[in-house]
Amino acid sequence: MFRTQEMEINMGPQHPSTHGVLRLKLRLDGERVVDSWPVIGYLHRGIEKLSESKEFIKITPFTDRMDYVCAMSGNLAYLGAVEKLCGIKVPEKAAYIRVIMVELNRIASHLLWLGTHALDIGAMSIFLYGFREREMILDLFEAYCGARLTYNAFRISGVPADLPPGWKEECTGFLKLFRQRHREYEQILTANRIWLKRTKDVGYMDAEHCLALSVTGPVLRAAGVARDLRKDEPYAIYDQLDFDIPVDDGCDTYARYIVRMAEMLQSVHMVEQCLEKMPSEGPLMGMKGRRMKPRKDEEIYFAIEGPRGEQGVYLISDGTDRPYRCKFRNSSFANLQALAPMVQGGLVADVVAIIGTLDIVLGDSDR
Amino acid sequence: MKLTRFIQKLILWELLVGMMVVIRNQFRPKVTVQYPKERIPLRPRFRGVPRLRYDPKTMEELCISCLLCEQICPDDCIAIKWEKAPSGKGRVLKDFIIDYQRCCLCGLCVDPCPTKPLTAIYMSHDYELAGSDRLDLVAGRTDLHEGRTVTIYDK
Amino acid sequence: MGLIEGRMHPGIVTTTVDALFNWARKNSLWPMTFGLACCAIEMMASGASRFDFDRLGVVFRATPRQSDVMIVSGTVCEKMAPVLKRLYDQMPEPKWVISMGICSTAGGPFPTYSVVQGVDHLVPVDVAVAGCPPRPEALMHAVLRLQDKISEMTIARSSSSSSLHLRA
Amino acid sequence: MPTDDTKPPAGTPPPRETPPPAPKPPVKPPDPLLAVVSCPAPDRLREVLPGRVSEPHFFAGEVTLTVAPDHLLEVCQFLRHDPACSFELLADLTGTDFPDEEKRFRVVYHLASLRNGQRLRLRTQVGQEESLPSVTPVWPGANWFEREAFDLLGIQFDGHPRLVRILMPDDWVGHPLRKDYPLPGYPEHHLRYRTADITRRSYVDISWKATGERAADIVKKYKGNVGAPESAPHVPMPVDDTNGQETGS
Repeated sequence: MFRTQEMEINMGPQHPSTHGVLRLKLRLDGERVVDSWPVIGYLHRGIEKLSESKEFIKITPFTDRMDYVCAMSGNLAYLGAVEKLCGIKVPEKAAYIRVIMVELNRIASHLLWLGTHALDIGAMSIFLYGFREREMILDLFEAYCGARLTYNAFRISGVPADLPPGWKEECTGFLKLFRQRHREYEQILTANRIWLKRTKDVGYMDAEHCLALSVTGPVLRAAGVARDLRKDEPYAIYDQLDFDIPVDDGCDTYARYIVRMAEMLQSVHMVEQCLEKMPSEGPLMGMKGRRMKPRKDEEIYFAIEGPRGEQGVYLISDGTDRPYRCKFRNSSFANLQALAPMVQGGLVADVVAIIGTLDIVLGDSDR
Repeated sequence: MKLTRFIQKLILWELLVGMMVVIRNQFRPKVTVQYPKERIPLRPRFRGVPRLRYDPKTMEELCISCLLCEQICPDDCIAIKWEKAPSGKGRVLKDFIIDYQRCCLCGLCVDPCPTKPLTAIYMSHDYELAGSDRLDLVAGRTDLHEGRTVTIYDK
Repeated sequence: MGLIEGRMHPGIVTTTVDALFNWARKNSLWPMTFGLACCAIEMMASGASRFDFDRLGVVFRATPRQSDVMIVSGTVCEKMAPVLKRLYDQMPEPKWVISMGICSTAGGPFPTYSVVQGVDHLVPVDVAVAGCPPRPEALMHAVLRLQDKISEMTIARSSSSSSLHLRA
Repeated sequence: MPTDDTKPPAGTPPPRETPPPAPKPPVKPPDPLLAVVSCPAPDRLREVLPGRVSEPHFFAGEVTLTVAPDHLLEVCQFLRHDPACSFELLADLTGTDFPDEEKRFRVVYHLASLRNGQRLRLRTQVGQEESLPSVTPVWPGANWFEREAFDLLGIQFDGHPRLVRILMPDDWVGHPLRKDYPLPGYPEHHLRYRTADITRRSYVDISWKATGERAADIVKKYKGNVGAPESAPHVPMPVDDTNGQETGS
């Protein structure tokens, strides 16, 4: 009767809904996606090669620029690896400050995800609201470390400065406000029938496939696996905090939305605890001087739970103050592998929702 | 229970709730900053581009040409030229150039600066950095002390 | 290029038309959403609630065919360079380029094998902004500066071969 | 497969029959970084597949096993499916270039077990002309990691579904992460656009020629020499020839 022909279309690398310079080749049969082929590397800046020629202390600014939506956790992962390699202890107060910053940045990152994801699906107002609250967090960061996006807020063995006066009160005020606003986001989206239609059963991927494809983070947790490095391999002071791991077994875009929304509240809870428990006095840096001598020919892998999943750093030392090899295992790179199986068989309009739900940052995946 | 849910579904309850949120936000104080007219007050620790400063009392050069900032700069954007002081002790700063085209505003150069209590190099609050050419963004010693000349709009 | 550009000698007609054209052009600068890296997040922030870019007549368009200005925000890599050039070529004249951030201005902190050391090797840059990333106000400042530059444009014939000429 | 609780179920790690091998006599004072950690994987491997892997190396609480490329796939299959090891997640796969060694590339596999809460690093050496078996049959997620190792280091993986470049353009020459590849790259390898010479401080160096003036003035004088937009050579737009070549996965 009717002859149909498969069509190939090309999304990106400059496309308003690809969240960066992701290029996606799709083979379509009508509106169904038959096959897809993500092409990345449009933001490959050679940070790993560059790091090999820099001293350990100089690499921190580059870690800001990989996962630029959550630069604090990039800093923490890298510095944690260096501290593990050299056996440096971080003072307790500095660890608290680090956790406060990372958790606040996780909220900011999830807010940006919420805004852009909802904007892609068609909810405009949540984008404006999410960015309004995100700006408050950025103000807090600006007050602490002086930058809005690329913080370079930590140093090896500690943090460079104490919280400025009045910061705690401002932060507490923000957290109180954020709980209210979080309820508003839920009122707009969670039961909204358009949102449900666009997200339910879209981008299905169960736990077995997630693990096989090295997918971590909220995508894995939305498939029912309570994998969170903050609980499983506690670093910094996470073992002293009381928090839950939000898990959902929907395995779809909606479940990931539920998980990330719950994670924001958990982060608020964690920051509140940190502000309460943080020692008021104490050293901020664990070591003096800048020269460090790691043991020769040793390798280290240190991973933290970033907002997108396991964020690891693999270092090989050659006994000098520069790494011989510095590899960043970033969660977006691994999570992007799940994109092709997720979009396969779905509608082309859902591709946008799936890109959003993976919460990819291309700087993170391309390095 | 089932009836309430049916009615809720019929009258588009959750859309109404969402719309209420939007209406409520109409009456919240505005967050938009009318930029050229009003400016956001910067926090004291804000990191704009790095600049040099004189000793506020004697108005002499604070920088002692120790080259620590040049060494720690991850982008190699600082270049310092110095000479031996005529007295034979210490150094005299001849020129100091920061290439704002390369500077990533990380603030690492301020950490090791040995002049205390005021560091010779500091992160200024300058953020309006547009130049009509990329070469406008190279700052010499004069620029570093006095600030680059930038048109400030306040219409 | 329009029909009347570069046809008349400078005079009273051209100055009046210039004033009209430049007023219209500078108050509806539609940039293309060309977010590449970190600066793109700040560009989004300047379009969002706190720094409402629409106040300056800057409305982000998702296609090069409808946009006047390209804000290159982020690191331009060798793999991205042909795409950038193609998108620039697709934009209608007159067009301008704002290079936001040091990565696109000069390669920034990445002097590596895969980074184009400055987008001015690919497209002519009108305003270059330093900062990594620049604050949203800095981007707005760059737009205001570009508006200044536009207000000095003329349609009159000039001595140079280029018909669209900047008197400044 | 994965269960809801990440804590190991009671009795899942088998009781260890032999104590862990004694570490090398520690230098004094004993370094806490070299402490021996408990990990069932080396013992299980010694039991079931004797002679395939080296003695474990401990550093900072991490366990490293070295395996020859011939036994790699066998060991990986075992580690993935053995209930006492059960490394479901391939967290990372990467290579490093050691140009002075006989077998040039060192490839590491970072494995993680959710069930047992363990981590393990597998290490193997491979020469420039040799190839490694791909572990994509064991962990399909190794696909992109192996493509990345191939792209940046030039390591060949046998049995990979589609070993093509992932980060660099398809027509790129050379493997940038090798130690003999210069950081700014080879000018002739920048195929699409030859940008101005990538040298550090090019503008700063110029401005040394006259000190004391404003840098902008200095730069303006030398503007013609430094690849300013006017003087940049016009390069024709190349055709996007990658379009349509690599469809299908």
